[in-house]
Amino acid sequence: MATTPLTKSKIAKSKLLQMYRRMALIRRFEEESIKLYRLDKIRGYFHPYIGQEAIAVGSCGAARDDDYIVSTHRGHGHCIAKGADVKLMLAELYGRKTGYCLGRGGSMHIANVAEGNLGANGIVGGGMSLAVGAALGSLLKEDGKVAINFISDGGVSIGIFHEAINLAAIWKLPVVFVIENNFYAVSTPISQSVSIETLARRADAYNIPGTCIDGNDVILVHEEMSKAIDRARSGDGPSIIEMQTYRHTGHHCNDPGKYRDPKVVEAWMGKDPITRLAQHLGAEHGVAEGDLTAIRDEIKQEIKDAIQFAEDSPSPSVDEFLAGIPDYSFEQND
Amino acid sequence: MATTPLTKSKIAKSKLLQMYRRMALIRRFEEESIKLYRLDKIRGYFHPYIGQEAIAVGSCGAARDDDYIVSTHRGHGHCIAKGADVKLMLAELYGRKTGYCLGRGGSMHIANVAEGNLGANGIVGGGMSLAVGAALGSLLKEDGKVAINFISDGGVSIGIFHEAINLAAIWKLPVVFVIENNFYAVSTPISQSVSIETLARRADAYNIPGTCIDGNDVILVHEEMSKAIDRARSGDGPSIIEMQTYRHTGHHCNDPGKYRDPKVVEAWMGKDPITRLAQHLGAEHGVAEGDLTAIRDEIKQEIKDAIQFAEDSPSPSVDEFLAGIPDYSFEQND
Amino acid sequence: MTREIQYRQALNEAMFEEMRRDPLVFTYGEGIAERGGSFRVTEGLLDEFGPMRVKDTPISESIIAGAAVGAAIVGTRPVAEILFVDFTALSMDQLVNQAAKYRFMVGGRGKVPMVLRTQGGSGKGLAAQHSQSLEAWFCHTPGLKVVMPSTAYDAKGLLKTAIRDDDPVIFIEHKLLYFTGGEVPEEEYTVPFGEADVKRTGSDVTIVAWSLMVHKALEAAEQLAAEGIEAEVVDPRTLVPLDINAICTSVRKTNRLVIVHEACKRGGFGGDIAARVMERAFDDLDAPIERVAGKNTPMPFNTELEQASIPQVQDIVTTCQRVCLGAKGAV
Amino acid sequence: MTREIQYRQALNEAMFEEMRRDPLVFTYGEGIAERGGSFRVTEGLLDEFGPMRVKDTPISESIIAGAAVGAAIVGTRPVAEILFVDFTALSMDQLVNQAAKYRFMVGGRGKVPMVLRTQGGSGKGLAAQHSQSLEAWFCHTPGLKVVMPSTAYDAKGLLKTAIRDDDPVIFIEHKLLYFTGGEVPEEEYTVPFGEADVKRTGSDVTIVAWSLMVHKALEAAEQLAAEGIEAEVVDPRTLVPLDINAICTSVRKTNRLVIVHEACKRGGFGGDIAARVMERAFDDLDAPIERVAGKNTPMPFNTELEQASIPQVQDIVTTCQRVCLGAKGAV
Ligand SMILES: Cc1ncc(C[n+]2csc(CCOP(=O)(O)OP(=O)(O)O)c2C)c(N)n1
Ligand SMILES: Cc1ncc(C[n+]2csc(CCOP(=O)(O)OP(=O)(O)O)c2C)c(N)n1
Ligand SMILES: [Mg+2]
Ligand SMILES: [Mg+2]
Repeated sequence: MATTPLTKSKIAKSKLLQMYRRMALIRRFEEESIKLYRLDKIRGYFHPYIGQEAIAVGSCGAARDDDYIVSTHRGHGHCIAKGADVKLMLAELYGRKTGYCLGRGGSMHIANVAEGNLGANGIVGGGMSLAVGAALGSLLKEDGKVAINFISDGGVSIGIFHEAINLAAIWKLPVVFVIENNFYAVSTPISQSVSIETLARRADAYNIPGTCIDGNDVILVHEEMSKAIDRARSGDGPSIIEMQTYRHTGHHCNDPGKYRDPKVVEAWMGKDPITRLAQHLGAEHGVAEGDLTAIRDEIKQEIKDAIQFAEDSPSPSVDEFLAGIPDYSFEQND
Repeated sequence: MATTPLTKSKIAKSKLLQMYRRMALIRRFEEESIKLYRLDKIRGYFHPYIGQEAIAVGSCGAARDDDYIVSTHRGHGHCIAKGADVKLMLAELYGRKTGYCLGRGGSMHIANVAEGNLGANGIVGGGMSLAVGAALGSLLKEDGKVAINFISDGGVSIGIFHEAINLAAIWKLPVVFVIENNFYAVSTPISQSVSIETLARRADAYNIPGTCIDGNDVILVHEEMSKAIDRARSGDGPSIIEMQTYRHTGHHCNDPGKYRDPKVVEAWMGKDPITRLAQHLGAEHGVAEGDLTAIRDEIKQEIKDAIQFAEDSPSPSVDEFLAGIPDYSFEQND
Repeated sequence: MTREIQYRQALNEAMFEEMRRDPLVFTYGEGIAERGGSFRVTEGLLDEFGPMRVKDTPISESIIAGAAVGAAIVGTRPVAEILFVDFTALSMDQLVNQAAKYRFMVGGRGKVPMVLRTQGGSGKGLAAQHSQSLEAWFCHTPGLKVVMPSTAYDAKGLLKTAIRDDDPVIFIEHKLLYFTGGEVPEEEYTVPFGEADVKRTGSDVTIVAWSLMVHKALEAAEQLAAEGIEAEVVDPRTLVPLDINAICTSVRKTNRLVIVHEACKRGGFGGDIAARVMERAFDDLDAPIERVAGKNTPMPFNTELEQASIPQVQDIVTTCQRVCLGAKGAV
Repeated sequence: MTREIQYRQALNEAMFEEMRRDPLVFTYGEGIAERGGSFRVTEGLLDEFGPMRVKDTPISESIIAGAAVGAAIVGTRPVAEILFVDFTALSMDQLVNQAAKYRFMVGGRGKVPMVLRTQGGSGKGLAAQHSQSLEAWFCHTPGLKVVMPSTAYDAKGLLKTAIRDDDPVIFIEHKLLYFTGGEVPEEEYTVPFGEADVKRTGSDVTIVAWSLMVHKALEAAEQLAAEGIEAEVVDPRTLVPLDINAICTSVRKTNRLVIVHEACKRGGFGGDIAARVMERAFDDLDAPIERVAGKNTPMPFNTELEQASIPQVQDIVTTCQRVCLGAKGAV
């Protein structure tokens, strides 16, 4: 089936291939992890990123490696896009000691602080302060870093959205707000939660740029983000970019997502961001299907290794945890 | 000194005179109460409404008597405009048992629930939920009431502003948001707190009407409010009306307000809403200065009586208060 | 006539009955209408009562709590839902500075008959931001009533009472209880506030526990009984108002008290109960009151760590043994 | 060398010294820059450190607290101000779900060296929304440290420690203390967390009190001394971490404990301290531990009612008398 072609661009083929790799890695990671969830290897809430890969990858691809990102409850994609090691991610989802958060965070708190992913967040909108604060810190340190703040469409109605963007706007903080509009907050369509046509219009209230783009076009995402990141870095303040997309799955692993019209779901499946990039690579850069298959095979192995790593990893020690509580509560536990 | 004339309108002379009376009553109430504050008869925070009278009076004048209003920390004006008895108000400011809140609320919580003033609020923006909730309740009860929500310019940056207006917009609640823009939040100019030219632009984020008007023109206030209230009552949802004004005093009785440019203050004094209405009544309706003096004399007496009432009123009984605590804490106080 | 239904069904019945009884009762929250709620408590309400009385909201926890205050003041009876008690952190101004204080601040001339339904507790691997037990915040806020039912029977009867109450009620369910069953009468009934329920009688030690912990306490009591220690399990059901008399009556009989709560120990409501009992029944105590409570840590994701963070049956057993031994035996 | 300065000046000195010492320390809040803060704690900072490090904010209590979390994670040391502790109700999600849990949730791989300065307490006729004492909420939140200085000396030394600490610190000043004087060294010093200060020694009863209540306890102690009761006044200074050992040491000497706090009694932190002391020193107690605390009511506006709502010197005196009598005398 032919899909809408991607934006033409000057992005180098090697970069596109790298982005393809990351997107495919996310996809595979999620698909395999969902299987593991069904096998009870992974527990808790698990919100798959399948279908939204272009946003994380296009955005992180446009940023510097030392820029910050702040993620949402649907955070695996952002984590991988920012360069995380899937081994340490999967170990975290397993709750193992070797995971990014020592098994204490799990899916909803997956983070890779050392490499600039300040973390997922279980509170919708809760991470906006982290992004705005990180941008403020960068301004003070004059280290030229930008913070990319991934927000979900459900997040545009929460109070901190307003306070965070207003502060970023008046202080011209180096932050870019990416609204991933997948049209649903669990079962509630976004049209029931806002009275505007595009979420980007929220930007008008702060007199900052607000654009709405096809979030399944990784090249367009990359280009728009490059502009917004440049703008932020050069001191002109924040922007909002709404990126329209769709989740292929239910809200989380236990949600069949029946509230969505199957026809609409199908139509969006036809706009799959990975398929579109693959077609673009073929059509515009002469990449052979075999090359992509090779990449995907590599990825398969990578995920396989990651599963093995998670399986082989030890659980955190309960005794060590209990002994360590004073580190967090600052006194004997009584 | 000639001031900007008021909007011409078909509002009856009797109505205008009634509004004049209410505005002058607020003015006198505040002036005399400030003196009492200086004499330590009144304590706590006291935020005078002097200079902003047209907003409260024009707005309440456009509403039905059984509509609701929700006020701010600067709430005396709204309370009087909504028809409160200044005796019971002053008794409250004195902390007396006869006050509107039995001496428990004071200036920051002055309310007249029975007549539709759901109360002042010590939390900036804190009352927005009350207004939105009251409007929701009215819709459910189908009683046709509208809620007028007075908000201060400092309040436009707080999270609940966003959540409250968004909810009102999507549910088309019968509420009108009146932003009294007096350009300062204590010493902080509004230009440092927002990145937009007029606060009414916040309305764009919710796709509701947002207008910015001269808040010292009581006729204009009345007319714009009439339209917005009609709209709300007929089921078309909320509006935002920014009304620009100025406080003649400091932020509260202990604030000299030195942070404002004396020239600007003086210019605003020249736009005093009461003087302008007086001139309008003379020029357009042939009201003699003597008639207005007679009104003001009446008011003087009314306030004098109110002071006497407050002075003569008993303090609440400590024993009764303590005995009553179970009413609020639902069990013995231990 | 009783039959066994689930806790979530009991709550659902309470909603149906109260909404039928009083047209001013209405409900809203995230995903409660179309979807019937994350734990299926509001299932079917939209169909019967329609979209004016059963509403889905945006993700806006401040106005969800706050709009209930306004709607209550003007005479309706909102039942607002906050998905996780953890998210009430976003509603605190509205609950504490508005709802709890309104009636007082206006001199009693306005009342706030609202219910905030929410759920708390750990046990599903939901980690630090979805596993808290925060009742102590609300108990420390004069003007709020705090309800934490442990059984289907209590859940139904207390929710009905909450809806009819003229003050704001924080109604905290437990995520692990929704699908547990219990005997519930066919006939209409309510459970009054401030009346503890002795879930098990015993003579050797009093265990005060609420919400999920009641069940752990009962399990512990069975184990203790096997070794000759008879524990009395008192479930206060409402923490505000608290039936301190019932607790003291039990303590005067057993002379020993163990308080069990899932919330972290430091600053938990157990300290308040312990202090109150001491003030009233110091001379009746044969051993120090002990608290078995959550550890002072954010909740970890890993299952074993999660288990280690909250009271387990064995912890209750051991503590009761120690308390009884200390009194009967040495030193 | 010491000299007498005001509590607010002591805090101001701490800010100057720490901002000079470390260029990554910065501060912001409502009206703190141009105006120097409602209680003049931040006066002069803008002039010396400029608008990048001393900033006025809009009225946005969530992001005021929350931006500090982000800025702290990336290595700066924000000191954010919330004007009244009552308004932290608007910041709770950021303080509890983000600041307190961050280091834990990311497995220790990110730290949050932020300070939230705020002030609480009653006594100025500011009524229900501007007079609360809410430390119990924060004490019940693992991951936060809670500091409540009672003197200029402690205020300065503790604020410096707070700024250097790598975890989030809730620093609660008292609105009636700002203009009280106290001896403060000219030389640099810090006051460690978790170390109580015995503000008065005595042998008959221990009074644990913090913030403004320390001064009321000291006054009560003078009155009690006149009738032969020597009270020891222990000021924990930091509630988390709490120097429970110092408290127990004192109780082992006096065998009686009275806890005084301004926060309302129900669910106040006094209950927790009482329970902990009982767990550790039950056999040392000659009388039940008593709590003298705020009434379980929103704060009224009227002066006499306001006074009646919080502990007064006479209440402390009477309670200490009763506690001492109970032990020495009858029953
Ligand atoms: C403040 C808050 N409210 C509610 C929730 C529960 N919740 C988790 S995800 C979700 C829906 C989110 O939808 P959206 O923001 O559009 O993100 P998406 O899941 O579509 O990525 C909700 C309501 C939460 N985590 N945080
Ligand atoms: C949530 C909250 N933050 C801070 C304050 C302290 N405060 C009281 S009035 C005020 C300034 C308000 O300015 P504005 O909103 O413009 O109202 P105005 O005083 O000009 O009427 C502030 C910061 C408060 N009462 N509530
Ligand atoms: Mg969504
Ligand atoms: Mg203003």
